[in-house]
Amino acid sequence: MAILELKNVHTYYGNIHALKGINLTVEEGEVVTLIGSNGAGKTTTLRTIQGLLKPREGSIKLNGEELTKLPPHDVVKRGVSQSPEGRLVFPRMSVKENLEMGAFQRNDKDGIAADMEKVFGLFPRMKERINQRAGTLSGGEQQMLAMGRALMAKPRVLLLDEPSMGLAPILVDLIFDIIRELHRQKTTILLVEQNARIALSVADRGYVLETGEIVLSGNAKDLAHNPEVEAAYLGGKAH
Amino acid sequence: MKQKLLNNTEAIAIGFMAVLALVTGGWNTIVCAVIAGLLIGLSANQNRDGIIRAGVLGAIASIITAIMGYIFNSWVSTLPGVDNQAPDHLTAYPLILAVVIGTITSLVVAWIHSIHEEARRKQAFLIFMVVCAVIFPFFDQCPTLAWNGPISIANPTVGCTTSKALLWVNAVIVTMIFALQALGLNIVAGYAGLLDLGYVAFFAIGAYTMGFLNSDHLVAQDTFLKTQFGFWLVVWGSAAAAAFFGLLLGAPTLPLRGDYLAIVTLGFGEIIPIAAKNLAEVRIFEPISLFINQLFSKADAQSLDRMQNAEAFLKNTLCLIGCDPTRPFDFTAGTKGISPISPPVFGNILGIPKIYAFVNGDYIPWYFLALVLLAGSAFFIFRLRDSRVGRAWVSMREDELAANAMGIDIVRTKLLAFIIGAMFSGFAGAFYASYVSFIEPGSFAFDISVTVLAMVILGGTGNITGVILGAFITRVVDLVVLERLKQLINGITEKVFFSGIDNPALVQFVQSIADATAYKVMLFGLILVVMMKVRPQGLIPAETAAQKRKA
Amino acid sequence: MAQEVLLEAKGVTKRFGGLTAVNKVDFVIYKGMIAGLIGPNGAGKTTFFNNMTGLYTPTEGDFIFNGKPITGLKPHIIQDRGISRTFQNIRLFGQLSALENVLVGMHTRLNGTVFEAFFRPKRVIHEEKRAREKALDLLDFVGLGRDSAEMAARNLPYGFQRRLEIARALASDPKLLLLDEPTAGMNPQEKKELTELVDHLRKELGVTVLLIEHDMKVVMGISDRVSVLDHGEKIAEGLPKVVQANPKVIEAYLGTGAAAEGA
Amino acid sequence: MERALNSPVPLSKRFWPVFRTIAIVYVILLLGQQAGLEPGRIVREMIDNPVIIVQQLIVGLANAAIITIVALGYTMVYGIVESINFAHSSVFMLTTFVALLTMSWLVNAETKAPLWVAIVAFIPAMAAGGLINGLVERYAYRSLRKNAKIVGLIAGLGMDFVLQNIGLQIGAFGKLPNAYPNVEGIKFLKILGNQNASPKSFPAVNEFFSGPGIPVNVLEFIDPHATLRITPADLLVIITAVVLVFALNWFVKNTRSGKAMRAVAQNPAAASMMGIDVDRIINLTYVIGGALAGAAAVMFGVYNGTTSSSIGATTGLNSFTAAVLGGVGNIQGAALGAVFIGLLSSLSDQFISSRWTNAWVFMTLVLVMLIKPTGILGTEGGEKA
Repeated sequence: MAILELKNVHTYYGNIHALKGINLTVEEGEVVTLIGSNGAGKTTTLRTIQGLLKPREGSIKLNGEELTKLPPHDVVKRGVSQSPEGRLVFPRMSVKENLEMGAFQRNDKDGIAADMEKVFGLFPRMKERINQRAGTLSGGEQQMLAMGRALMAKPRVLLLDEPSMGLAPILVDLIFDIIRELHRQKTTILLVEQNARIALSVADRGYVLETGEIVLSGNAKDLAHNPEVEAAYLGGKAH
Repeated sequence: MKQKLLNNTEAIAIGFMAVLALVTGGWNTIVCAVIAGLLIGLSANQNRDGIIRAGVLGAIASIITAIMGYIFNSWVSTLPGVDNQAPDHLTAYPLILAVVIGTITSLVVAWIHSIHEEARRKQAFLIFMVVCAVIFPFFDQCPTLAWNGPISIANPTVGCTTSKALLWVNAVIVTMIFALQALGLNIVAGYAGLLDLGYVAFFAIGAYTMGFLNSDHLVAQDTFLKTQFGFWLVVWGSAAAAAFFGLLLGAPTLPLRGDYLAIVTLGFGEIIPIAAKNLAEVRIFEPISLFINQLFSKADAQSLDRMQNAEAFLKNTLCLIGCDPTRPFDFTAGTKGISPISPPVFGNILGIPKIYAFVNGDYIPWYFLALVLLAGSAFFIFRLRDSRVGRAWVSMREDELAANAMGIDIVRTKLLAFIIGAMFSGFAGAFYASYVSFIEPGSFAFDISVTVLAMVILGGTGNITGVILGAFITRVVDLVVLERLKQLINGITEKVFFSGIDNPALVQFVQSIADATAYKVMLFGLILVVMMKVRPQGLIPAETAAQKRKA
Repeated sequence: MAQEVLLEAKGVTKRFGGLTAVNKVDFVIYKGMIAGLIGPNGAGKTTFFNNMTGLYTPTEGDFIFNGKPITGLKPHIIQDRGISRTFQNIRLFGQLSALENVLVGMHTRLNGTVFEAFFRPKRVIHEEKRAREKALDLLDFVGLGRDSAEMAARNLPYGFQRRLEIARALASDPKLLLLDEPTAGMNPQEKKELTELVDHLRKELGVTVLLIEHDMKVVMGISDRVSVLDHGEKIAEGLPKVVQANPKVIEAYLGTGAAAEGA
Repeated sequence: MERALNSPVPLSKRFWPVFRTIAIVYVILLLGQQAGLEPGRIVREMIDNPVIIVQQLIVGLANAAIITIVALGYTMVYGIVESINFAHSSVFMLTTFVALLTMSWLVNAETKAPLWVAIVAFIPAMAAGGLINGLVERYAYRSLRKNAKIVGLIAGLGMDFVLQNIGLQIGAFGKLPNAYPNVEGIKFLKILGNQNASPKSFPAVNEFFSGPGIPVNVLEFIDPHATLRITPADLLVIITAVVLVFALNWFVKNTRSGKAMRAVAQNPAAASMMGIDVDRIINLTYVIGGALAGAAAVMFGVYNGTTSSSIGATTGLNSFTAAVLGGVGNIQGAALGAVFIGLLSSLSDQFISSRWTNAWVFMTLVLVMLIKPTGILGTEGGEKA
């Protein structure tokens, strides 16, 4: 059974129909990517899963449990956490405090400490800057912090929103190496990216989103060679 | 389609007006019936059946109102402490008239409402309103006070100058003054979206300008201006003074964020009464020479009273105001206030003989003057809203950044709104000062700012009709309903519950807890909160007005 | 196409704290062209726009419009000089009618003062009348139709709101029209229609257009020249076809990881 | 800088700001005389009475202590929702009545009270403040947070008036004991007095634990002929303020809820993604702000001896000015601003003109907003990174 399942999800911003019936599934231990150009509805999908936006129709299930009606903090408690678009770290809190905030819904002190060590293992640079204010970190470091912070919730599904945005290529490679490492550790990830090639290179499966609808889906390797994906981005041929 | 027995507006109209008739009674029953008829007419369907139905409903509402009026006459007015307004409290005239006039009103309004062509409908409605406004004071006042027999009109002016606490005309005049202020605040808060919490300051400035220049206060001062300037001249001066202070306060603070502006204006509103209190003894010297003088030449004379040294000061410093050491200049007369302030006079200037002078207490001329002022202002503001300037204001409220990008100079446009808003408040203040003939710092407390804000918000921010309606509702509740409720509750408790109890302290306690007028501030506060939660756009929102207006 | 320069950006740089959002961008727009500015999310396109229209002041560099520097001027003055814009996330005046929105756009081209608003002299009546007619024409032009003129802007459908924003920006007869992602959130059919509208603008009104777009399909069809921003820097410029084939551009859009695991 | 060379600023433009500043200062001096701003006299009086300056500094610090605690309520709420809680000053006013009732109930003598009574009074006053502010947030503000800011401001203003009216009517309960001789036992009802709006007296705190009272002037322990006066009330107020500022600072820095508050203040969306219940944290902030107002109410009562339904406005304006002066959202800033305002008020009362003190505070507010709207310790755009 899929750990995360979206069925016919419709979300609106005011009168704008942003998601027009999204269906997708994420299996345990899988990395699934959601790609598409700007404004296609990728971030909206993640915000809807997290409970920040309420879908008007459809259902979102985590391990069979309905998430649709839950407020965001309960969704986090059930095991969905995210590294948001634009990082959104707490600029005037230290790295350590940021990580602690990620574990806000947990009460197991030992578990938290162990997980923090684990995060430091993944991002040694975070350990070096443990007492530095997050606002003074570089873009790449903030991205690492945002991911580490999301991992601190010990999520059953990790949502990553545009981890490559605004980063130099070398940092993008670094971040995606870490995603591969997480994949090896059997972390379930739903990855939203506009950088399609690199996203498909780490993912097991992928969905292509266009104006609020899923237009293509399938094995990541197949999608990577699908000319339609390229067309969706570069306008090679008219739709 | 099944029609509901009553729609919401109708139910509210009948219910509210019935209660109002019950607590005010007498000739007020007619006013209640007319308002009920008006609302019923407005909510009727726009066809023949609608008119008939409105007529029937109007008749029913009027009869209910009349019954309530009868209950008032026969029972409420006999309660101890209730203001027995009508000497003829048991006569049937007002009640019969209420039924007839209320029914006619609902029929006429429903008919006007059913006119299809919009321009003509508006015209007809305007005419109807003008007729009502013109008839109203005669109807309300003379019969109420001079009812000495079946034909009171035969002697119409007798008793018209009698002052009674609950006169509708007085209430309506005060309402119009507040409506004028509310219209001004509507420009600032409704159009331009600037939350001004010290709006009373400009009202006070206008009033004090009038008090200063149009009373014996100035004559008594040590200046060469030994004259009263007259209402018609000073009213412009008041507006100009208020506008000037608007500029003075607005220029530095308008670039601030909205909530900071709210605090600054709030502070300004608090300062003005303090200034009014303390500007009774003004003495100003040129500061730099004064400083040098004080610091060096008087070091030895520190034990001496400053007054004794005044002459010495004058030798070395340049005196600007209040030079006579025994008579400092008096701007505001401090806490004792300025009185009497002269009413408007026609003629008596430039050799023209005095044609007519207003008399305080003779309400009808004041009523029409206020009506003209209010109507003129509403007309002016309506045109303003519909112009380039008005559009700039509203666009700024809707999206400041986009408005800026569309070529609107934000600071200038805000300042303009602030100044014009202040100007209207100044006008209102000038009229108020002349009308009540007495001003003191206590009349310009913070709660006036909030009352006016409540009017704007209740009626509908950004909508002229709505704002005037809001002003009427809040003031009628304040001046008529609460006052009546207090009397009523006291009367009932005294008659029904306390008649056998000999415990004056308990009666006093219950009376001060149940004193409806003491909850005025809470009522306005609740209006603000509830409106924000339930209907932030007000009773008549601006949008429907924008949609109704045709190019 | 070698004609008069309308706008020139010289080494424009904008830094926010440590972050360089726009880095030494040089840019030229000639009269009468449709210039496209593209780039992935967060590349600094909108920041560049905001610098040009006075919402931000560039940290370094200058904008020269019509031969005069406009760097650091207030937005309303820049609009008055002839640069008008739309916004990425529609910023209409929701409570005003569509017609009034366009009239606000005309603000700098009208002269009515407070006193004239009251007394309404003939001149102002004429001015208003002409302005209203022109506004209605503009609404027609962008395809809104006269029926929607009296509707409150926020009650218009999404596509109409986009069009209304363009009409509002056109109201001041700008020499240069900046469109910030005019097709965002539209379906392919709507996108196609809007693209046609932009083409019309140039042909019928002779406006120079600078178009920010994310969607390459839209830009490629109508632009005379396309510039590509990535990480705040201009990485490519030229004819659409050429730019489209530029490996740097493909990399910016599709990503770098392609080589690593693609095979 | 290059631009300055390219297009030289005309000479008149360069001198305009200087000229404007001189003109403003001159006008302030000119008009300020009427409000007591006579530099020569002030300097002379200060030179003549150095002891009074020190005495006024002590008074100023005690005032600053009260202002600080009220200002904290403004500044914390502002920090988290970026909106002024207009009802705060009225919450403070209402809690002064709670403090008054508690203290009067605990002591038999209506005129004097030992110190522990004042300390005990903190508990109900703070609880009441927290409760009222929490309820106001929950039922008046919460659903409006998504609307335009002005909507929340107006609702706050409305709540302020509702609470003020309640404060005004509280006085009426003083009439109840007269009505029923058998409620005579409930002494504190009498304390409320007979007239709704008149000031109500607090018992004077002048002894420790009902034992032998310490002298009204603490300094007399050291020097029996001391000319300066420091009263136990001064000490209590200042010490309480210092303790509360440090306690709050610790709370915000180190506790789970405190950190959540900071997180919400810095980025509510991200905080919500971290599993923080943003609504609950905002409510908590209001509750703490209200509790602080309650603490300030006890301090105010002990220090000033009376309260009435009208004290909210002045204290509110002073405190808000202090919060803005220090930089809204900043705990230390609020304290710093309060010290400035407190000293300004007490020195103005003594040397400028007590009738115009409020006007001078207001002038300060306007000047601060003109010169540095972000306040002394505030940072530009620091709220959202």
